[in-house]
Amino acid sequence: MLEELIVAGFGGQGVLSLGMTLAYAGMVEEKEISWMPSYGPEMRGGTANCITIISDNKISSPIISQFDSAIVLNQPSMDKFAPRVKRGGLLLYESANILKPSTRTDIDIIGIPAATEALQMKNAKIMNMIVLGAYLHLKPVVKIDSILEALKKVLPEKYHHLLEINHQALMKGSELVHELAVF
Amino acid sequence: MLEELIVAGFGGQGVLSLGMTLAYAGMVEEKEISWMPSYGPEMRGGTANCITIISDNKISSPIISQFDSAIVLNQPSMDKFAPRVKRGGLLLYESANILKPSTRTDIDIIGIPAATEALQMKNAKIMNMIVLGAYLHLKPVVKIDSILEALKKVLPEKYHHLLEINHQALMKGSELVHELAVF
Amino acid sequence: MAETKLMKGNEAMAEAAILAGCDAYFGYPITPQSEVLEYLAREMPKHGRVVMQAESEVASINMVYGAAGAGFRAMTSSSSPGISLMQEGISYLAGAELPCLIVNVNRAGPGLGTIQPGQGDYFQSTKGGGHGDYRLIVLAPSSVQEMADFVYLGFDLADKYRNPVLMLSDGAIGQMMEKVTFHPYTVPEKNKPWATVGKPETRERNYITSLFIQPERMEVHNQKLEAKFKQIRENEVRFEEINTDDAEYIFVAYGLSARICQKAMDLAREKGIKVGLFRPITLFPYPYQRLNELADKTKFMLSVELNSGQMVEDVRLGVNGKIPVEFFGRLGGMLPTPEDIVHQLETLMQHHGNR
Amino acid sequence: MAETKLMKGNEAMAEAAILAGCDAYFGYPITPQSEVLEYLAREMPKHGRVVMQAESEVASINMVYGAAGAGFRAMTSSSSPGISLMQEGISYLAGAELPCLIVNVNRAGPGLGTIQPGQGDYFQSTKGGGHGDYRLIVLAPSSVQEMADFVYLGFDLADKYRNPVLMLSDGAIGQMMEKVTFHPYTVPEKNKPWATVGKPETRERNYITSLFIQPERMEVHNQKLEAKFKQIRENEVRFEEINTDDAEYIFVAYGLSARICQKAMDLAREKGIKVGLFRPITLFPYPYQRLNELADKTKFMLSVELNSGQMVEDVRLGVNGKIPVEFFGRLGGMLPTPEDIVHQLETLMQHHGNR
Amino acid sequence: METVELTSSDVMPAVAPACKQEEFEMVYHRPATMVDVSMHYCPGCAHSLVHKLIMEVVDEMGIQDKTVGVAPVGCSVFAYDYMNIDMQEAAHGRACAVATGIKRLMPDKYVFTYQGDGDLAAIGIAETLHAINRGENILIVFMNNAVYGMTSGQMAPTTLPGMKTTTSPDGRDVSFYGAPIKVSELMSALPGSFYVTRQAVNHANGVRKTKKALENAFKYQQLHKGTCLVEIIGNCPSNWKMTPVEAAAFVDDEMVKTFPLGDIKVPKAEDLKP
Amino acid sequence: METVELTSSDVMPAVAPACKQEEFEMVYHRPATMVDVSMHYCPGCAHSLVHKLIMEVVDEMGIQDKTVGVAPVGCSVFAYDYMNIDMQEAAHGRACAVATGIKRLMPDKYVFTYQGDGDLAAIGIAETLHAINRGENILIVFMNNAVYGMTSGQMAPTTLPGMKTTTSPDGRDVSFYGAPIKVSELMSALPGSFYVTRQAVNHANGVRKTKKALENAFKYQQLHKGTCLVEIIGNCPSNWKMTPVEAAAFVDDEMVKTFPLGDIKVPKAEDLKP
Amino acid sequence: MEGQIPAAKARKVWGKVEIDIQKCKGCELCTIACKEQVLTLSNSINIKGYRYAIANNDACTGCVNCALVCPDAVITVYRTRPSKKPADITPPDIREQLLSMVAPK
Amino acid sequence: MEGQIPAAKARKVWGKVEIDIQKCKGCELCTIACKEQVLTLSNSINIKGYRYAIANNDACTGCVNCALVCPDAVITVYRTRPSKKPADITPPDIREQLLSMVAPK
Ligand SMILES: Cc1ncc(C[n+]2csc(CCOP(=O)(O)OP(=O)(O)O)c2C)c(N)n1
Ligand SMILES: Cc1ncc(C[n+]2csc(CCOP(=O)(O)OP(=O)(O)O)c2C)c(N)n1
Ligand code: SF4
Ligand code: SF4
Ligand code: SF4
Ligand code: SF4
Ligand code: SF4
Ligand code: SF4
Ligand SMILES: [Mg+2]
Ligand SMILES: [Mg+2]
Repeated sequence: MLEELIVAGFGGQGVLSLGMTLAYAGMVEEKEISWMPSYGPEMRGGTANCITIISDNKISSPIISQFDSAIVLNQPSMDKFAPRVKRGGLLLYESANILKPSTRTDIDIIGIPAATEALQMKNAKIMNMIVLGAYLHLKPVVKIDSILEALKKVLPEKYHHLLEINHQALMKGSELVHELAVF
Repeated sequence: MLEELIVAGFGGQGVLSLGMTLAYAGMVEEKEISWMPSYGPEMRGGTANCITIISDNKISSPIISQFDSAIVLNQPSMDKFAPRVKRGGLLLYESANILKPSTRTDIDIIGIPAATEALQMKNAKIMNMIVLGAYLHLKPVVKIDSILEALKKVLPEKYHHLLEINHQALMKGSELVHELAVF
Repeated sequence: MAETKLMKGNEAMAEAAILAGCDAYFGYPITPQSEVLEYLAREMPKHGRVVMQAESEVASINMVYGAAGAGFRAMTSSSSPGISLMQEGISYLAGAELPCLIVNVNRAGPGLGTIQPGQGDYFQSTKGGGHGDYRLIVLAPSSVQEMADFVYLGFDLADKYRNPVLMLSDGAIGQMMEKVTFHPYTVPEKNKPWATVGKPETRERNYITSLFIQPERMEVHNQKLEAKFKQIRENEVRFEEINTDDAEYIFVAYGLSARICQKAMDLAREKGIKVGLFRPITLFPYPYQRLNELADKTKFMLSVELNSGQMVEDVRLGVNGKIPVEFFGRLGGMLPTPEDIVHQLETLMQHHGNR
Repeated sequence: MAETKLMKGNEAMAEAAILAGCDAYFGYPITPQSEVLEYLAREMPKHGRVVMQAESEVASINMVYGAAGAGFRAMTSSSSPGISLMQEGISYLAGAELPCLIVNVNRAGPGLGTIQPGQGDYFQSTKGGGHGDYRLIVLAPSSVQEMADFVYLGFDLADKYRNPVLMLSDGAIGQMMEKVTFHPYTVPEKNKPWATVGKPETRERNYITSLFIQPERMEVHNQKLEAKFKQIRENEVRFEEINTDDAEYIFVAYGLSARICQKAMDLAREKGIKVGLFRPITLFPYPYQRLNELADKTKFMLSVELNSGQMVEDVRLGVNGKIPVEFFGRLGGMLPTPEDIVHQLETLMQHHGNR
Repeated sequence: METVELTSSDVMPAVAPACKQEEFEMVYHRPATMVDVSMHYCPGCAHSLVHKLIMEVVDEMGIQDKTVGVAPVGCSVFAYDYMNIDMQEAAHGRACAVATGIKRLMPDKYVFTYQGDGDLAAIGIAETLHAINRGENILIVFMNNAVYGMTSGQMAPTTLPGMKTTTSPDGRDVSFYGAPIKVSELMSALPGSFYVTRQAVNHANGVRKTKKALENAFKYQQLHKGTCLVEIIGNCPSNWKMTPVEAAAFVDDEMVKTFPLGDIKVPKAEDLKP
Repeated sequence: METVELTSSDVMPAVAPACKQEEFEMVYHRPATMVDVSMHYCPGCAHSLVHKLIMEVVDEMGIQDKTVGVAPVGCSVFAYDYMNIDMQEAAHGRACAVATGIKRLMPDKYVFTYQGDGDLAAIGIAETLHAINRGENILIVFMNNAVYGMTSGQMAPTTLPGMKTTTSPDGRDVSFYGAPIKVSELMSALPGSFYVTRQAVNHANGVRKTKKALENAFKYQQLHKGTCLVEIIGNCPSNWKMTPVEAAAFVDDEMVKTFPLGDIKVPKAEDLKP
Repeated sequence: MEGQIPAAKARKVWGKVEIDIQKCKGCELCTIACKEQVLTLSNSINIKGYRYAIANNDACTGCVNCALVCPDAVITVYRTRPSKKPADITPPDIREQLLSMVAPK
Repeated sequence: MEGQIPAAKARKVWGKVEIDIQKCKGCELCTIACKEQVLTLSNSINIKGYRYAIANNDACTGCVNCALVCPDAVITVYRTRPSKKPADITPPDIREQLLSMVAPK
């Protein structure tokens, strides 16, 4: 198994932590992983992204330009990364923030209203977890349980009460795509 | 003609200007010249020296380790440079400052009491010119007139009254070796 | 067994510094390595170690000098412009034979440039960016694991040879997260009789200096240094080879570009091209000898760098005219894709025909 | 006709700066080149030019940056440790494409070292002591005359390519007196439309920068620089050859060591040894091509340097394995005698047999 | 949350339906010497504001063609993207040396540096102090936000005692790092300084005063009598981890305790004669 | 002029023919921690004198084994050849950073830097100012001779107005180079400084006071309360182009006008409690 | 005030502001600078993802405080003589947005 | 005073100085520091080429001023009780040198 994923959006949308959570979960499952953020505060106000690679084998380059999957959370990221999804790959996007999705037909393009759902769950911050849930439904590269275990490890004790809402968010994401019944 | 000369002594003895005056005179005579001082204030209180090369042809290395002639004005310089005079070369020294001249027999070793003479001329500073006079008597690589012309060029106008005593000093040096009747 | 963690390269390096018994870290913020200072600012005090944000890189490197001269394991890290500012200090450290670890998380220059990863500081690192004859031992990690491992190695080599060690990383290796295992390491006993810790009656005074005003003494000192560098050249060459056994072509690359080349190699091999990867781990001492041997059974080598062609000179010096040595690079923080590299390889294969 | 004077190399350089229309000199004292600042402190004000003792070499180079960025001919000079301190600034100047003249009167290092002449800064000068991909045009004078001549040349090349020029001299060339003639030179009209002198309505604003935060733009900038360096490599190679026509052996040496080699050559020729002297005048661009040609009719080359073997790498890169390239050097401010060099040559002749 | 799609020229109009545009007089507009692009600064960042003020002064004095600015390394590293004047980008901390190089060669131009607290007071304190001691006829605009903005919130020489930053996670420990440096007070002791003042821009009135200070400082350059240092208490909402509004309050509540506002050194009447 | 030949152990004896040596009590002798070699300094140079004073204090306090000195680049670059203690040679201007590195790792050692005015106040002002601002528990011995001695007499930041040097051939022009920097006054404004004093060594009494100041400064290190800065007005007969005796007079007549002697900042009684 | 947008009061000088909303970053510094509470943030976001300032120009006095403190220089201020000032110059859609905030449905 | 070296006066403490003449650099700082005019420079030079300090210990009070100001730390000072102090402790050759200076032949 080798999954090369890019996650991209505005700085505040939890882009980096989405990728990182996935990476941690990969580690829980003893897979090889690499997580490479775009970095630099000079980018402030701009977009942020991270490349997450999960593999059964040693990972060579942590930086790649073609992706198996892309998760994009704003329009500039859609415009930038949609063309870089490999033929047959997956392009998952947040539909409240992106009005013009890619028109490619050789990849799977799926939009979910994660932001709207998050607002309804009264926690805008968990938008990224809803998206992650959706992604994992479509590409089960790690188990949801591994995500939860990863979160438990990563979050300091005092934030463990947030595990539950994160769990709900993941499930919500899963549901959303399930409803879309793409697969 | 190629004359490779080292002049060495204490910092205050006019070592550098002796060599430099000679170099200027060489220039007056349109010879090729190079003048290379030991440098660096870190040497303060120590010895100073300069290599002066006068030649009819272009000069290759300005730094050499064997000399046609050496003029040494203190004991440490005698000890350091006497061994570096080429066989058959000249070693001229100031005898009031150097009590232990070299014992080499394959070179000409000549001591003159220039310091004492300078005191008698009531100008300790012209010691170096006495030595230069002596040197030029022994090795007439440039004419005394050229030295005087050089001094005229180099000394600022307001010091031109010193030309006379310098002239006297040069002549005195010449006399001193003449009296020694080595040649 | 040592625990495996998911960490950024910069943080792994910082954690390793603690485990390696680094007594003191002095640094100044600069992207893409500010995490090191930040991590250590949190963690070092817990271990009773010294961590200090200096007023500049010039101050940092001179604080390292002071601490190293007093016999402590000291380090600093920075990125390209900051490392340039340290050049005088580095030359002093080398001249005074002080062991220490300096990390350059290379970004792309010249000047202010960009904060994206680069390898434009290869020459500066390996040939001496500072004045005079000296060499740094230069280690080039290409993974988060090596970011950690080379801290131990770096301190050990520094102490062994009384010489500064430079770890030449880059923005990507510093910023990326990978799994890292901190292997057990025993901090060696302090044994630096030359250190300036206050002169007891029982020994002569110690002094740390790079000043030898008399050229005769300076030359003796230089020769002593050269003898040391010779020893280092003989004993400390490190490199990694992948698929060089049957290789007709060899990628030569270090650090991040070696990672990309590895992928390129995989792609090329899928196409049936017999290409191998030679990854120098020590950039000084450079594995000239091994490259020279490999040249005997290789058609050409391709040096892949994130600069305008620096290490390629060393590859050529190693190969010494036996086979062509080609160069492929991207600049300014841009990275070649594995596909680009394969394409370049194929073009060159065409060009060099069936040599 | 221009007057011939007897001058120190440092002073000849300073005088030439005035004649070359140098608008501003910023410097900080350091042996063996403090005469430059001292000379100019006396003379520049008479010509209405700016001369200023800065608080440090870091300040000097950045003052040069400011003045050069405003379109003026600006220069600084220093010696080894001071030049190390300028490395960040130099990288910025190169990155921002600012023309200026920097003079290094090389002393022997590393560290504080000694004030005696050396060539240990060859790598720093030619491969880039600062960070990132840039090159300085490097001129190596070997006489007082060239100390003067290369100031004009340096400013002209700097302006032509919008690139800093480094003159790499040494303590001996700087301190020695020789005859020097100041050839007539017409200061070119100021024509620097990119200079920051205040934006009139008639043009877009100018800004001087080396910052290109987006790697895409940075790479374009880097490529622009590389294209320039390529042009320089093609057009500006300078060297001197003496007796290479019939030479079986060639000394390769620059600056002071070339002078000593010349004497050695004379001595060896007296003994009937057919040896020639190849003196690179531009150290960047380096005369690789010519060395490669010469290698075809030479048995071996001997690179003679006042360091532990730096330029020899460039000689090897030029020769590319065709013939052996040997090295002979003295360190720490010590100089080889012509006799030493001849002796070394003879030993190597023995060793390489009748190849 | 609703998403709107807008083109970049969109303006929230102020047009009154029953009143013609012409009948309104424009009383405030962005200065013409500002480049009309969106700045990269975080929301509420004082850098952008001070850029605007400098450009207002340049506009009003009509000296665009005589002004050369020196940008620092810091969040304001791109200042030249926003100010429509000739500018140079200096290495981190070296703006005053660069400005010296410019001004000494063009004594009649208006030269200013724009520097953050890390830039000016940490790595660049030597160049700053010496330029001021020499009395370089330049204006130093000193943006003090008590933190390294650009590199994401490390401690600066001006970080307040106890203030948390990424490199002082438990708050600045004065016994370890010393007290914040009061740059303006320190520099005003140098005879080369001519006019030294500290202002803040967190309220409209402060903005007015700051602009006046900048205007004074620009004008004083004509006198060739020394260095003007205008310290401006800025902010860094992102790294202070506050909203811009909270940050404005923090300036009032905390920053001014360590860095009291007001003139520190003002020219005497006779100093103002050319 | 008569030339004598002497061996290096020769001493001008003070033995009284009619009085046995033992009956005399030795009341002054070179400190034991001074290396018994001839120093490279010019005749009358104050550097040698101050080396001696530091060693006297180290001797008397019995702290040779707890003292680490940092030598500068300047005429006193070889200080470690003369002081029989552990020492480090710092790069030009960086002594305070080096000392910080030493002291932070060995807080209980006595650490001092020894720096000239070019070293401390020109190239090294940043490291000096920041070390003092942090209140590093070190002693800075600041040898102010108003000139760059080692490099042969260039202008220093402390060169007096109008004073001729090789780089100010017409005398220091204050309108061009600014006024001499009063380092001690400036640094005493930093809260990190604990004890700041300026002394001179051109007379026996000044020597006594200077030694006392050095002694205080060494002792204060035990308190861990900040930096001690002892500025000493030295001399440079060679580059002042004076005899040592004339130089001593120049200190009285000229130097002290710009650099008045005396304590600038002294600890209060309560500060002296550990 | 609840449930109502501040209405135009009688005064000597009337003002209005124009906001370059694409460059607004929603920092709210103008909203606190305005003593007349003319300004508030939109519910919508602009292309950069920020909520932006919107104005109830009815209450604007043209004092320019908001423009002075606006870091991004996106506010332009106009003034007119009172006789010329209509009772309400706020466009209907903005008015609606404003109302929706003070009195959410 | 001319033509005479200061003679020993009666006082409570007598001193004498010992000078390491090879390290003396003839700076004369001791000579001006000594109020008793004990010290002066030799006519001879030492191995470094400097005239060196010589003492007429008859007049020395052992005040140590000379030693304090001696940059090169070449002066050692001794004291004794007056009863122990002989009339003249200056060695004859030095005395001769000193005399030759104050009253040259
Ligand atoms: C030599 C060097 N060191 C470090 C950096 C990294 N750096 C960039 S800006 C900065 C500090 C910025 O802080 P400040 O000057 O206060 O400006 P602010 O961003 O707060 O406005 C640093 C350390 C650099 N670019 N160059
Ligand atoms: C980086 C660097 N720049 C310059 C020098 C040359 N240099 C040596 S000492 C010195 C100044 C000495 O003056 P000061 O510190 O006042 O000491 P002094 O000799 O007067 O005691 C200088 C400029 C150097 N060694 N290193
Ligand atoms: S990081 Fe701070 S200083 Fe930088 S732009 Fe953001 S708010 Fe302004
Ligand atoms: S040059 Fe000056 S400071 Fe240096 S040793 Fe001589 S007198 Fe002392
Ligand atoms: S101009 Fe004054 S009243 Fe009008 S919106 Fe701005 S701050 Fe409010
Ligand atoms: S102050 Fe300016 S940027 Fe901030 S919310 Fe108001 S209009 Fe928008
Ligand atoms: S001890 Fe006093 S009296 Fe004796 S020689 Fe010295 S200064 Fe003169
Ligand atoms: S003070 Fe010392 S060095 Fe100077 S003359 Fe007297 S004894 Fe000699
Ligand atoms: Mg800041
Ligand atoms: Mg000095």
